[in-house]
Amino acid sequence: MTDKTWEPKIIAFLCTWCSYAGADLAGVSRFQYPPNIRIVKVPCSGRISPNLILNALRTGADGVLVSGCHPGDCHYISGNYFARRRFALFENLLEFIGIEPDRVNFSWVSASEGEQFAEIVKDVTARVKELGPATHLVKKFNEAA
Amino acid sequence: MKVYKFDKPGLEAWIKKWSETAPVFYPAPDASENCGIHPGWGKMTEVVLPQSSGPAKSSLKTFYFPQPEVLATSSLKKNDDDGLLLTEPAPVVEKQVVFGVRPCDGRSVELNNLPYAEEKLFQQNRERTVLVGFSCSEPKSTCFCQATGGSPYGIDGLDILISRQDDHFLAEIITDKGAKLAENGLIDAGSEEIAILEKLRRENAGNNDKGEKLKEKDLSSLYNASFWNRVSDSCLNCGACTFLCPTCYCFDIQDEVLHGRGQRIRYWDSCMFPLYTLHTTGHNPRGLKVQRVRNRFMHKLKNFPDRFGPLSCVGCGRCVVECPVNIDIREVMDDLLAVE
Amino acid sequence: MATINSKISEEIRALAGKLLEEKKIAAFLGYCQGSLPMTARPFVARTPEDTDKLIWNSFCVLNLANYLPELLKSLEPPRGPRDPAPEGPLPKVAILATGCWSRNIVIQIQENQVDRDRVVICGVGSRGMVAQAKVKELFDGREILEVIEEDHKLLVSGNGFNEEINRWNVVRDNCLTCIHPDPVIFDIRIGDEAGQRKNDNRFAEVEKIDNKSTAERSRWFTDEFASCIRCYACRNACPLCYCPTCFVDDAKPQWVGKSIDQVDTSIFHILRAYHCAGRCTDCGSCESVCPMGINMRILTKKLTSDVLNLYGSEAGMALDAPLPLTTYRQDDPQNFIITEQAADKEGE
Amino acid sequence: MPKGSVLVVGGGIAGVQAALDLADSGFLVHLVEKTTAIGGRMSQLDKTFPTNDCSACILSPKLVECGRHLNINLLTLSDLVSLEGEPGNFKAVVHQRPRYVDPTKCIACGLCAEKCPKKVDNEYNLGIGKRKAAYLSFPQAVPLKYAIDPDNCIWLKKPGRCGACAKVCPAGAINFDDKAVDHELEVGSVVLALGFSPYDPSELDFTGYGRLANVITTMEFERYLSPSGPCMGHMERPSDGKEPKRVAWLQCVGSRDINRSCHPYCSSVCCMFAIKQAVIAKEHAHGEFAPSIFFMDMRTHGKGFEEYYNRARENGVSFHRARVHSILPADDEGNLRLRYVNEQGGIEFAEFDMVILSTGLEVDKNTIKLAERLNLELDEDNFIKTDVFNPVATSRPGVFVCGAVAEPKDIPQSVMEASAAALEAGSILAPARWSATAVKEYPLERDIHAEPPRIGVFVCHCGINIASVVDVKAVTEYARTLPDVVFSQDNLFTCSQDTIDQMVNTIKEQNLNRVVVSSCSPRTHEPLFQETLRDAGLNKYVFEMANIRDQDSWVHKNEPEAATVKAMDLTRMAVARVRGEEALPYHTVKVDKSAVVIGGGIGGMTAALSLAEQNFPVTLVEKSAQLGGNANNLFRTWQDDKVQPYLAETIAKVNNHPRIDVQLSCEITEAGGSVGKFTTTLSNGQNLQHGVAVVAVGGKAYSPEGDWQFLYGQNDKVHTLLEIDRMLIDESEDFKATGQAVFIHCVGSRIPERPWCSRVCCTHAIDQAVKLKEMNPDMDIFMLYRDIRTYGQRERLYQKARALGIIFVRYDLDHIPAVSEDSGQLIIKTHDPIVDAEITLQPDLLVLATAIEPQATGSSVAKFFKCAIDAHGFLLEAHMKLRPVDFATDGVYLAGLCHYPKPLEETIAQAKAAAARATIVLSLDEVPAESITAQVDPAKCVGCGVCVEVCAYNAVSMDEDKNISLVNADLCKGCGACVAGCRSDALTLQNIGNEQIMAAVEAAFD
Repeated sequence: MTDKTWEPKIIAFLCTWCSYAGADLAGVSRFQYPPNIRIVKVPCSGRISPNLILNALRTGADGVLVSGCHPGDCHYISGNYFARRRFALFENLLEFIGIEPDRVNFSWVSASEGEQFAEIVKDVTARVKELGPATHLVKKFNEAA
Repeated sequence: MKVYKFDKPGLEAWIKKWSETAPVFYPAPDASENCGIHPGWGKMTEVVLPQSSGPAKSSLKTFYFPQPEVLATSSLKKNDDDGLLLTEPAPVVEKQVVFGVRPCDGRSVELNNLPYAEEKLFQQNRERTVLVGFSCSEPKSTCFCQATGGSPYGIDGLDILISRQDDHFLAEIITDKGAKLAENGLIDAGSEEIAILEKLRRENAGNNDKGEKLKEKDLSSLYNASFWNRVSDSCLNCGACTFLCPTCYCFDIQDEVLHGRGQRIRYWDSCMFPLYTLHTTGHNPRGLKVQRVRNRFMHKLKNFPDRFGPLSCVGCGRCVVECPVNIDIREVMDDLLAVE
Repeated sequence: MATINSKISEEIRALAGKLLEEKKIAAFLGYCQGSLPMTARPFVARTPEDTDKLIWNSFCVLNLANYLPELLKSLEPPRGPRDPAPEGPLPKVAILATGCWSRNIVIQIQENQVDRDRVVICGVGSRGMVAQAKVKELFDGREILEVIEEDHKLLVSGNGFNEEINRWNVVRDNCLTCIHPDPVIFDIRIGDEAGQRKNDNRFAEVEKIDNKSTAERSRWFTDEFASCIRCYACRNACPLCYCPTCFVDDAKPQWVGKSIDQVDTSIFHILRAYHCAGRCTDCGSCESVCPMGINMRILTKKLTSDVLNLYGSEAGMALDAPLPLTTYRQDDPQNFIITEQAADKEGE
Repeated sequence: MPKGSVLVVGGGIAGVQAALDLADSGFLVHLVEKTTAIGGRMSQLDKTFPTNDCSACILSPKLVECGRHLNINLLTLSDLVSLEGEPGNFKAVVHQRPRYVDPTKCIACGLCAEKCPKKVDNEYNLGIGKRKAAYLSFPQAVPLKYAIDPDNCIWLKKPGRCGACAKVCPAGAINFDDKAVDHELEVGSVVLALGFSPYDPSELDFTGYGRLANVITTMEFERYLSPSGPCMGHMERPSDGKEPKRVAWLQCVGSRDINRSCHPYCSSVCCMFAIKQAVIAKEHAHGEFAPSIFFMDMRTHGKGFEEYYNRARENGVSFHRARVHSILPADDEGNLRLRYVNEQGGIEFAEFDMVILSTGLEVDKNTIKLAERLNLELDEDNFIKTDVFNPVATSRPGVFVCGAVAEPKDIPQSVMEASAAALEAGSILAPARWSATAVKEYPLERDIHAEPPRIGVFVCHCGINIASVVDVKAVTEYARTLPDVVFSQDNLFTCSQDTIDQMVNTIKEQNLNRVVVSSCSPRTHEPLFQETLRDAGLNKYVFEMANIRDQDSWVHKNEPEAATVKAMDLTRMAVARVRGEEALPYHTVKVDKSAVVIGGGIGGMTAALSLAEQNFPVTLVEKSAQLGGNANNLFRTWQDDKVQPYLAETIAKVNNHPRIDVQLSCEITEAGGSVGKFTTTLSNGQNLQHGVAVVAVGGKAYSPEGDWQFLYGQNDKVHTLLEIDRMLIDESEDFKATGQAVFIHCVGSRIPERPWCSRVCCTHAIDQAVKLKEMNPDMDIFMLYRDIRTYGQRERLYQKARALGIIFVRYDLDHIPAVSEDSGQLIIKTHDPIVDAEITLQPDLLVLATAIEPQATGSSVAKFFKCAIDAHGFLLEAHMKLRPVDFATDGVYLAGLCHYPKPLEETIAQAKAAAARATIVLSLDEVPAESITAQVDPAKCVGCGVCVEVCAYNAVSMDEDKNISLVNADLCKGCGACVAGCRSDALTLQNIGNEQIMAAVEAAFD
């Protein structure tokens, strides 16, 4: 559907304590995954608001991944529980207005799940590639103006 | 002034031809026709003649102050040619035609021209836009153009005015810009027809009584009138009135940055918004709703006329109809006149 | 002939007059007659004399709770940032409240915008408010000059026409699907209870969109919101929007551009709706006030449906019920989490 | 003066905890670990019960902290050889074996292991799978340094033969000439945290272990489950790698067994261990999975355990009360056939794909040798012998013990004891606090507030780890073109000492005021570089890392161009992020060096004394008019130690201690503040300023009612355990005439209203029965029980009771004993499952082992200190596993029955642990607080209170007067939940604000 040279860019917000550590473990274990993600380290998945996800899309992300600790493992006790509610509603809303469900993804990855992290990145990258470049909610300057 | 006569198919054929040389905009009957850049207006593919009365949903000002309007661009990259420099965009000269404009809206361009006589972008847009008006044979109950000095047959600001007669249409060519849309082979109207038109214009001439009376009033008594509280009590502080108003012309400027490039853009602002007058110190001289509501009306009905002459209102009635809480400028005018 | 609404209007006038006369309240927040057909204007009666103007009819579409926080604040003595809190009880406000309005007042109380002790909630059962737009549509451009309301019909007249229409046929969509027409909290009751309104599918309008394909939804969304002029009437008419600075007005950080750029406008509407998640009572004010006729209410309705389905909660039903985004359960649904989807699949 | 240093032996979780507590409270710690890395048994676990926490996730931060601690001298590959001297002044000799890898040079790139040709069994994975002779025991190992195993290294066996590792090591870290060293250490006290060994079931031939491939142990299965284990977390059975569907766990293998293994004790943890594995395995399984657990008594006696057990049953784990006779091959495909006897004595068979042996815990044979060398007494089970009333004291003064080496126990109990041991070890050295420790000094910090950003970028080759994939030079060149970047440089190893020194100079010379390092992970290296910034006079928070190794070169080995582009992107994102960062204050709070202890029972008094003996003033607040709490009604411990003399002695010590102010008939009416600075108001009007608080408000006996009343309060022959104890204390003669006594267990426990096991009652009841039998050998005694839970060495008491002829009859919730009376004669009818018939008893005495409930005051005290309580009203610790005496609120600690039912010795240990944790705060002049905290913009805040609700630390509150929220920076942990929750964007997280995150995202797109 798109030319072969197109590669999506995916913004991944990872919590420091579990998912970022899981991404590190994927590295330590040399699990290979596609080079399309750009990781932004945040303290907790509970730090990520829908605003930031929309901002990533607006800025041009073809895909977004938000990943935190598994329920019960949150370093900050309950951050991921609040996040889970925010994301559940937000994801549905995005779908409702016609954003493809695979554009914005949420996962739980623990510090020991290096392989799982690599698998998720492979999976998300493949899904976003399938969708093609993001077109909705992507801000563009009107160059003619 | 040239006046041409058309039957309906003739008129439609004439209008259709315009779109061969320039985009022709017209009041979109519903959102699906929306052209996107100018909400409420569609880009004409098929000719749709306006109904007999009432202004378009959106006002004309989007063609003079489009939002966004780029004032300057720059690059944030050190090594780019325009790195860290502000560059003005090339002037936009492409012609456009707006069709189906009511005389009240046409007049709003003239009123806006008073404060913006030297505003480059406004003038640039004015230069490139041809306004084709459509007179109002049956004004709506919420129309009050005459009370503000306008007329349903007024030609102020328009380049062409089309009037519907029983079974034909008359097109008055008002300006040179308008004349450029005229072409060979059009049929001149007869003097009898022109006489009817002039009679209608005479009989429906506007006055500015209320405006003149208000000009004579003492500002401080108006300022402290007690009814302001009542009016503002129901106000929501939304900008519907100002954004629909053809004569409101306030704007704000913001820098937007994307991928290392910056744009300085101009977009509509509203004196109804608390942020409108918020100072960087945190002080807000119009921090209260009543102050903002009062300002809006005082500006339109008193301060603007004091400075430029006419009221800053063309009586289109959009704010009356669309105000979510039915604040009615006609009542406010009466309230002001009643102040002792 | 006295209609239901005229009786309620009478009752309102009598009550407001009494409360003001006895100085139990400083202001009564209600409605007065508007200047156009099918309009009622929010109105603050501050003296017993003002109360003559109070009315109640099917055109009271704007949620009065919207005014409550600011009105209460305006009645407090002026106070500088370093001044001590005023002593003694502060002036009270009485407010009319239907089902959804009362639920918004509950949220305002929960979110510290309204002091329960300072409001006298006058509950009115809602019979459903009329959508002006629906009536106008029936007359297809002919200008309506007068509308007289009877209990079950509207008598609509204009130049050369005089027609009778069934009131229920032009009631707003949100009211048609409302199951809580009676106030959930009130101090004084006005008129009769509206009673339980049955509705087989409250979320049919949401499902209609849900059932579209992704591409169709995207197209629908773009079209629906294309004519937005960013006047923010929807936001300002909302009793839940009380941030001192809305994110759209923020310059630091700049979440969105301020003009009518389609992306920025979309983000405004998405976030406006999201901010109402778990708080919106589907009062319909946003939709009713939009000068461009945009149905942004469908977005909050979608969230309302999700909050109910996922967390079993409805906004503002009780003062002690936590707002859904300020609480959680350990076993909240999480099938949208891709790692859980994988686990689910493996489990199958 | 005593020595200000302590020797901790054993680098498992207990040793690590003890070391951290001691080092944090002002002592130099020598931590001796026999393997290459600390972490111990816990690091081998996949998940931990009852929370199913990932073991590595929760353990790893502690290990890193331990490894980086300025005052912990980590000695790996080391053993304690000898210990001479006396408390306060020991001389220890520690023998350290060579690592053959220079830890100061090793960058943990793993090339040595990759190239090493020698494969050996991986003992970390319990022999499942292989590792190399050059190896790292596990990915999160601390120190993160490779080692060479001399028993298997080809070069070390025959120098000159291989040396592949030395050839590939980019850092030149391989040192085949490394030699063993003997360290002579002067220490003031010693903590032994020697851990346990899993019982080796090879000698139990009926299990088939070692012969049948699909019979494995629980520890082995744990490695199969672990994502970092040999199967990457995919459940496989050893014989054919197939996923097992029918799995059986056999309990008590090598425990509660006097016939075969000679381990009469209960290993305490295996029941929960097995249930957890069954639950987790079910989650791992694809499709149908049938776990079965074969057990004698189900011992789920800890906090949250019983509910876990109930959930497991509901979720399809089946439980069989049966001892398995033998495991035989069922076919040629590796399936297994179990032969077992059901409760009624019938023989049954069942087939399984795999059988897991719940092997018990035993003392390592090296521990026994060490105990001999150190002259420590062992008990009859070879555990290190301790004092009942000081459960961490050994027979040798100055030498303390913690963890499973003193008795089988779970992780939280070990952690509690570790802290308690740290307290004891530190307490005798209190005068020498801070005498042996090092303090770091920094130059004066430059004020960069008004300066435009001058960013320096350091890009690391990491030997060839990054440079072999990413074009580091190109990234460095590129970085120079970025806005505000005034300097960029590439380094072979940015973390090497010489580069660090050079970076300090560069920062000064180039006048940098923001720094980016593009290298490895901030999780391991950010502290090091932040330290470098401080050494160069910069604030440590104007720093960012771009992770171009772990998250780039290592994961995109085959795409060098894309990896280079990504490295540029990541660097640009870090530059964008650092540009908006500002210097943050290093928040501290000055400590009020005194404590408030709430509750005057044994827990509260122990905590108070522990603190007062270190010279910290304590106010002890007791609600009632006397000290002692529940201990006032306890007769003896299960080890036959009388409680009353000990209690009297403790009360006297408390009353006479000059630093303890006892407030009786007094309660707390208000409390505020945070760690280091609390203000508490007492009901007598007194206002206290204190740095820490210990909550030990106790529990109370459930008063029987409803189905569980059993005529209590109606028939004077019915008593509770505590009432009998009272009579025993009063030396009542009543029991001489008692012909028959019946005990009913679990009265009010383990039922839906009170789903917890009250932990102490089985032991207490059996001990009481034994005492009655001793007083009156003719008495017939029946114990009506559900599961006997005499965990650990209490099992010996159960054996003794049976030997004395006490009869045990099981009941279940479908057959609750029925108690009635006829003319004052008690009649008890109960169902005996062995004969499957109803039996009738007519006792002279009925004793009810009633549940233990939390005190209602617990929740109000918790509220004052903003601490959490659980669903049942017990106080909720910060973390079930690793922070068992802390609250999520710093500076407040808990001990005793308010936490969960527990026996006296455990309360004492927990109280000492609480005191140890409190000592860390009190020994400091000021405590650090989080620097990255949330801030409120009052102009944007509308006061809706969402932030207050979502803050897990009660750090956000409402200023009710102004109706805006306030963040207490001392309590804030910087998670940002409030920031994301705020609709008005009124809250921001400093340096991780929306603007910085948005800048980073924007920068990802050039």
